[in-house]
Amino acid sequence: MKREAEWEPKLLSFCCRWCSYAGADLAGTSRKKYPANIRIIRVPCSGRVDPLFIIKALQLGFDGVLVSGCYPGDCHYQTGNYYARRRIAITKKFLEYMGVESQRIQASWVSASEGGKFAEVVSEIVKELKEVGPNQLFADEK
Amino acid sequence: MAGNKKINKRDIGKLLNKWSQGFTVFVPSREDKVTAFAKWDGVNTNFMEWYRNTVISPKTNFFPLMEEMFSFREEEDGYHTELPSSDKHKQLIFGIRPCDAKALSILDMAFKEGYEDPYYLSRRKDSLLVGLGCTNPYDSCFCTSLGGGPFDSTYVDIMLIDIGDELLIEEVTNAGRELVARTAGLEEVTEADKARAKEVKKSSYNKVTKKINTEGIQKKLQACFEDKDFWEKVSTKCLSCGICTFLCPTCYCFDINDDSFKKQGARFRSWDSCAFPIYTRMPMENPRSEKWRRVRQRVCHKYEFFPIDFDVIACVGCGRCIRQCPVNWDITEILNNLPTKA
Amino acid sequence: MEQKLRQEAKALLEQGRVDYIIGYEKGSLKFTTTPLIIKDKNDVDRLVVNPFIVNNLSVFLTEIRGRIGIVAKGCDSRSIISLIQDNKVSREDVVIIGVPCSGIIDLCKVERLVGEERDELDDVTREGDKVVIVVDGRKREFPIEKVLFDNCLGCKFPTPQEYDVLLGEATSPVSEMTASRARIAELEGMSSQERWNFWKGEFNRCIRCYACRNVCPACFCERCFVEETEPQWVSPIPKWQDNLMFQMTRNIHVAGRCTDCGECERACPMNIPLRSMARKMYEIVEELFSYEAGLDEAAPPLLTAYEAVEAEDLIR
Amino acid sequence: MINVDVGQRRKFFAHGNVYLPHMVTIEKIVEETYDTKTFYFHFKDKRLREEFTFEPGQFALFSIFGMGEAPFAISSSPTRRDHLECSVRQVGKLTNAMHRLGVGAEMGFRGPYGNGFKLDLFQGKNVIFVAGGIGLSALRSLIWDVIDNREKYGKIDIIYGARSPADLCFKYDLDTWENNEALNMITTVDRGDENWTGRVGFVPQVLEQVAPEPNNAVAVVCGPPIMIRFTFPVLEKLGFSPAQMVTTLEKRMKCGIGKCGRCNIGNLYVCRDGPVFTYAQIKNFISGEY
Repeated sequence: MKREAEWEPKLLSFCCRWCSYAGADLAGTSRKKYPANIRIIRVPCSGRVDPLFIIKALQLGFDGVLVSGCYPGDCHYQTGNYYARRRIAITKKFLEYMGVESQRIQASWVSASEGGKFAEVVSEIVKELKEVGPNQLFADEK
Repeated sequence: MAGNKKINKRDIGKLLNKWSQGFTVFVPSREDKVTAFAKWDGVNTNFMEWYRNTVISPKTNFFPLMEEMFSFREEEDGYHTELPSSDKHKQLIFGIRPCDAKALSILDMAFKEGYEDPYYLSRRKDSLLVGLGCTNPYDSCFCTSLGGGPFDSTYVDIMLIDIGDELLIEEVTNAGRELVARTAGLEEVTEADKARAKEVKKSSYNKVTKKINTEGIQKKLQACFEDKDFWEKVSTKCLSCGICTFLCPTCYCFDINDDSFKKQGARFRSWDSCAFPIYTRMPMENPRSEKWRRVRQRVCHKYEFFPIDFDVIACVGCGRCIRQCPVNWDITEILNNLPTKA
Repeated sequence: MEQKLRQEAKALLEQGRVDYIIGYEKGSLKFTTTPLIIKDKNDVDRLVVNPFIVNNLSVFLTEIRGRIGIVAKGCDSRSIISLIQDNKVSREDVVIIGVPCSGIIDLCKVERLVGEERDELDDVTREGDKVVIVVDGRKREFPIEKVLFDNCLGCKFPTPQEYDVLLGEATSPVSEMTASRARIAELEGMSSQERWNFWKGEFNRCIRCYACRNVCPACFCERCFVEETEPQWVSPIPKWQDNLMFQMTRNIHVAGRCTDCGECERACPMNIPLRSMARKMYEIVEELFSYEAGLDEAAPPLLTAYEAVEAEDLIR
Repeated sequence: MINVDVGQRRKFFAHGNVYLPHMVTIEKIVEETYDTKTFYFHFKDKRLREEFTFEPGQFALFSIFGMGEAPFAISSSPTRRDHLECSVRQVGKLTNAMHRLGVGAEMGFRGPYGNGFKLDLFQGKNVIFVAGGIGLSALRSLIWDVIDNREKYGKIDIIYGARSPADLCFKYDLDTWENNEALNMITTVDRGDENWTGRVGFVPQVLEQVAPEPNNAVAVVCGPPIMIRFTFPVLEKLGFSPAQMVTTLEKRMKCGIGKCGRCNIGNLYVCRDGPVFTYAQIKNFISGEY
């Protein structure tokens, strides 16, 4: 509906408190530039993210969802991100099949020292989301 | 009682066109992959070829799956509520089966007695039921055990009897009589037609083979209310899904919930089912958390409790609950095998 | 097969090896069967095995307490293994009476094939690779594939994967994957938008009776997320958005447990093609993690395990 | 036949629609315990403020728009017309939302519903009130009514219990009643704490110790279902007949008017035929249906 120039995508991000949230923090403190389209929810671990959160975010109208955690092997709880990886993988593939554009569901590994990577990831995703357009998936037909 | 008019099946389209003046006509439809009563498209009458009964009962037309009760919005001076604009159209349900028409009479009582339910009653008001007798009942039908029958015209305004190429028209109520009187182009019935109708009625009555014995059923249920072993045994295979209650033409339980975003929204009511544990769940306690209690509630509500208030069993024998049940849980088997006190 | 089943069931009850037998008996309507749960050895003669034993009886395992002898087809046996993997059922408490399955007849397909509803059929019998349908005294023969459930058509494991008793010779897979996943293939050929619109239309019809969930042996949560109110993830109002959200999440939750038994789609009174979701999830799981549900009772459940390197291409 | 006199209440329907709430404004909030608050509120509509009447024991459905609706007893006395009260324990989605409200906030209100206490049943008799936890809120309006017309009644016993001293509601009322010599007020807790010097014990046990005389007496019971279930046998043991035992019940409700189906005990609906019942009415459905 609203595909005017001023439209900006809204990206919801679940960041693990040990790596990615710290990475996002570092991106900020080291004054790395990245789009302001992101809203971050801090989670204890990427393994905390139930696929339900992702679907709910899309239903609430977010244009994209990013789950970000520690690199494999670096999880503060040893294995949380491995479980997250399986869950995110099936969620992404399954929602794609249902008709959700693949760009809307994103995942990344960002360590606490990778402020630069965090800024890059967000910039890339926002760019992709701009190409896909607004999330009208759950909108009622008017 | 017996009508004097008839119509050739070819001309049903014309008839419905005439009746569309003044009514919104609903006919059996399978357009949306499941059979239900849908707004007539103005052309198609092929339902006469396949229609036996719909999966979704016509209660939906008066008590829909979900409906907005009112909307609300928050403004500076507080909350404001607004009732939805009531659709003023009068519904004509064409081809309703006698069992489903009787079911509506049961819903009428439930929604009218005591406090009146404005939503149901406003839809029901001035609606017209054109019944179509069942020449070919299903093997899951047991209407004859509940005082009904495939040609029971008690609860319709007009009854149609399929005698082959033609439909005989019996006017039942004044509203029905008026509508038929206003309808031009109907043919006169012959003695042969009447004889044929009699034959059709008799043969289809005999086709309803499923039976329950309703004699003293209230007493019997009352006697076994505390028989936990019995209820546990008969409820084991039930899955606690809502199919039987949702498809039941006489089930009227509902839930009320709000749907809102930011400062505005609406309150909806939607079907609910006594089969769900959450239906009676309170924060600290659930009086019907166990499955056997829920199964007992469904059976007893229809056959014991509702009759106390309204003198009629809240089951019409349409058989949907048996036919659509994923585990073939058959209420007639339960009712025919109630324990008698040793 | 039926005689052997009854003997076995009787012996199990007599020897006190099980408290219950869960099997099938003749249903109350034509051609139907219905679950039979018995304690008394005198009831074993009610047990039947025929091409209409549709239910996946393992759904009762999480509810009925005690040692249970259970009749299981190929897919059902895998559901049982899956429940064992999830610690919902202990292997010692079940005696699996395996039925080598050669496909279950879908009465809806029979109805469409002959253009008559089931009440009107005099008989439907299986004769080898054929199904013989008698209508109005007239015999009609069709290849069996025409009337089997979609999930039976592509079934890789028709013989139970785990059993204590097998009632007959192992059967070979019915390899008809093309027909089995015809709708999925059709959907895959569409654009995202078209697919989403398709599902939107289907779930507009959903009445939220929860039969899909309750009939599913993999859905064993004591309290389902749809019933949560703080926070309320899914609205109880059956709007298509929430219906779809419920079903998508349910499918993700049962990923790696779903054995493609097809019960969700069979139970749905609104004819929503639920298996086209479940089957696709099954394929995704197989493709990504080479995992198939219910094949190894010692294996950890899909979502509680991992490999050091996998699915990395999906992550930045 | 259904026996509800709707006619009297119709004038309180908003726009003639029984499901449409009126707006009420919260004017005061009293924190009874850590999880229970009493809301004082009045109608936004002036006409209703003057005309609205109810009977002790009746309830109403309160809503917060966007969150839903739930039934609560009107716990103020019908004779005090300046405001209404209801007490709410925080247990779920709606009650959590109510507890977040402040003075001046609006709620939806529809009612009154239910039968209320029939005062002629009590007059001239000894009355024993047995209440547990927040169950007292449903009896409070009746107790006050009885106290205000003390001469019409015989001996009055009030046995009130809560899980712990911190769970005792309406402490200001309890104090007043303790000091009222025309009443026998007994307070008990399931578990005491270091400061508790009063009685310890479950309500049914305390009731058994107090052993009120059944002759010419009525017992009124309200509390959590478990307490109610254990109290009836004690009363029976003491010689009370089922008709002498009155209770007011709580069930999950949606409509409040006997339509939505879930609050039934047999053919009786708590919202329509209750919430006040005699034990004689419901004892046939003893197996856990209430």
